Amino acid sequence: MGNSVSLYLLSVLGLLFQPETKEVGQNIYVVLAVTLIVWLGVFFFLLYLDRQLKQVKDKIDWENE
Amino acid sequence: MNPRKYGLEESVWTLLVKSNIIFQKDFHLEFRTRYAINAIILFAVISLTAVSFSVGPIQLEPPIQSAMLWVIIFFSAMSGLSHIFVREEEQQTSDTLRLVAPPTAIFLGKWGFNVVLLFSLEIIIIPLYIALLNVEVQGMSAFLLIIVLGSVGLASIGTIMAAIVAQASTRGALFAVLSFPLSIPVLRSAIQGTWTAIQGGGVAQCLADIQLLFSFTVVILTSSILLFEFIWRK
Amino acid sequence: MIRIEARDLQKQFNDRLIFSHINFTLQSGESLAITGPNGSGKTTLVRIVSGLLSPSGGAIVYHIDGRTYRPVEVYPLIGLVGPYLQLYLNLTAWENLVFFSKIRGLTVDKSRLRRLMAHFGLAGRELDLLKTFSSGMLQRMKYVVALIHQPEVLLVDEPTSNLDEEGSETVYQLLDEQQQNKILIVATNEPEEIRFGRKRVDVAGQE
Amino acid sequence: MRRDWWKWFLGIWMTLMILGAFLYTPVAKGLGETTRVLYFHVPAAWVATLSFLISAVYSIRYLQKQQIQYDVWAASSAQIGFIFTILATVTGSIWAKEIWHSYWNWDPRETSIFVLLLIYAAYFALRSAIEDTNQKARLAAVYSILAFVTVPFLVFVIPRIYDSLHPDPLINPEVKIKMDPRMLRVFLGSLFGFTLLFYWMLRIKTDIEFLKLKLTKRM
Repeated sequence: MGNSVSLYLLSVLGLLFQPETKEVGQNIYVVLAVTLIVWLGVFFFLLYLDRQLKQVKDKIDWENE
Repeated sequence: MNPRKYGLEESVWTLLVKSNIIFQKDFHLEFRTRYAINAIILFAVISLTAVSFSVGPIQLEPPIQSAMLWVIIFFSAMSGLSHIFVREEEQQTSDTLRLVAPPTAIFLGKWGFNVVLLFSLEIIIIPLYIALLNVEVQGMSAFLLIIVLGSVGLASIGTIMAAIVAQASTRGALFAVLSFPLSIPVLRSAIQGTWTAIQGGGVAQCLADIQLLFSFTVVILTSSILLFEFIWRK
Repeated sequence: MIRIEARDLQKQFNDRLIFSHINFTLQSGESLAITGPNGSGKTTLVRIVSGLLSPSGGAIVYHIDGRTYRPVEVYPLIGLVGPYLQLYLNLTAWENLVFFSKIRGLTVDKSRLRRLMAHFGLAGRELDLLKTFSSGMLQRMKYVVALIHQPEVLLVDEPTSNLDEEGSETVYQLLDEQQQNKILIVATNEPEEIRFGRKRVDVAGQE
Repeated sequence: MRRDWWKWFLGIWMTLMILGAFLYTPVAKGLGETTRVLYFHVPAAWVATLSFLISAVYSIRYLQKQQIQYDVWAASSAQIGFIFTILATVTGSIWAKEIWHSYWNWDPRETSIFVLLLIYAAYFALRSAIEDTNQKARLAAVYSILAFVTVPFLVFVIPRIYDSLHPDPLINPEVKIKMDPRMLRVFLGSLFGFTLLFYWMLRIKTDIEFLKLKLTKRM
């Protein structure tokens, strides 16, 4: 489920990211794109950690019973 | 068998008396071994000569002179202030002490020792500093007041950090690493105050720094007294 | 009347369980022998009872005239002799005794201190630095220091370590006196010392 | 999926904040495009201070109750706080390069965040110097509280005495925010997002630590 959402978001970004005319305006989108990528990277990494943690937690609880 | 007979109730007065006894014991021990006093004074003299040697004939500006003085005092303190607690742990006398005296008395006694240690350092190093770096102190009264307040502040932080470091296994530079961040407010105000005092500022001009130094020391001392028991009791 | 009560004492260092489920009660006039092989936690238990170390689980409580205290609150009642307790080697014997008397809030009773030192065969060595003492003499000195304030509770970890025949004799006599109307706790493996404990606690067997 | 709704909400929320920061908000006078750093640098510094406060609070609770889980919370909060302190310091110095053309000139606000960095470094140096977990927890707790007691002297007192280069047109000393409403909306949103992110990272860290404790059955 998570992966499809991120794909969708990235594609929207792609549309947005048309070659701009003005030199200066274009820079801000670069920064925006970088920031978004960093954020999405962090976000999905945390989700990945969260899921792994859940598996380990269930495994331990299962073993401790 | 009422508890009072056993001295179970500690009044503030008995605490002060006991901290004085501990202070005398440590002073006596130090007088015999002179380990801490040697470390601290030698370090100060070495760093001062290194500074004046490298500066050579150039006349330093007051802000640099002031910063130089406090750098020397701080790092000399770091070489000697931890000894008071580390020695007790290394010679296994700390448990004996735990059994005979209440923590607050121990902290106050050791704090007193460190304050006197720093003062004895300054008595030697400040005249040398004024001579070697050819410092003309116009506002002498403010200068001395700030030296005293700054030293008491450093001694307070140094004592509580020494108690922590004594419990850690790997000591080495840990004492300076722990003490430096907490000493920054003291160092910053002391340097600023000393600088104004050197340029002729009276107590009024350095009031902001004096107030900060004083209130910082009071805050650190009270929290140290409250927290020391948690460090001292295993 | 003093009563020491250990309730389900447990001690653990990081993941190593030293001992658990230790229970005993001791009243004035009773004595306890703590036995167990080397490194089984005898010393740890002694340190917990004396308040030098806090237990990981359970509690150690002192009942005095109906009121309860933690060990750290009753340190003036406790005397401890142990290999891990050193005296101030750079001070003379007398300076040590003066310090320990004063810090305990006692007046420096010269004659009594001198008698105590003589009793433990240290007569005439009052003004010598402790670092010049042999290990046997240091052990005797520890007894002198532990007895300055006539402790209600005397804990001894390996009573006769480093002591010669004559020294051990003095110590056994002291242990006898202590258990008449006060509390004595001895941690040892020596068979003839275990007899000093009417009650027994074996630290190893507490799994 | 039900339990984790707030995580997905955070994901979308922060994405909106980032978009808002770059597309929606105007620029402050004199700072030009660099104002946009505000929405990330200040929340990072806020989280750094917040985590320090949480660490100190749990340290106090550990000293009172002597239960290991409080130490776990204190240490984990400090660890996450350390990351954000580094972030705040770096973003701050990049911003300083842009505006005052120097990465570091010991402006009082820079000094304060840097001291926080030193305190965290000392805190972890202390923790690694002690083996016994109880002793480590106890001494680390004491240091964290003492450090916390000195923070007011660092953060509030020192910047006030000396003139500060820090751009105060947005947040002046009385912390009255004179910002354009749109900027304010995105700033507060980002602040909330960062705090939620901090909480999430903290939860993951503490869950891991508690599992480790459970493995060694010391809980």
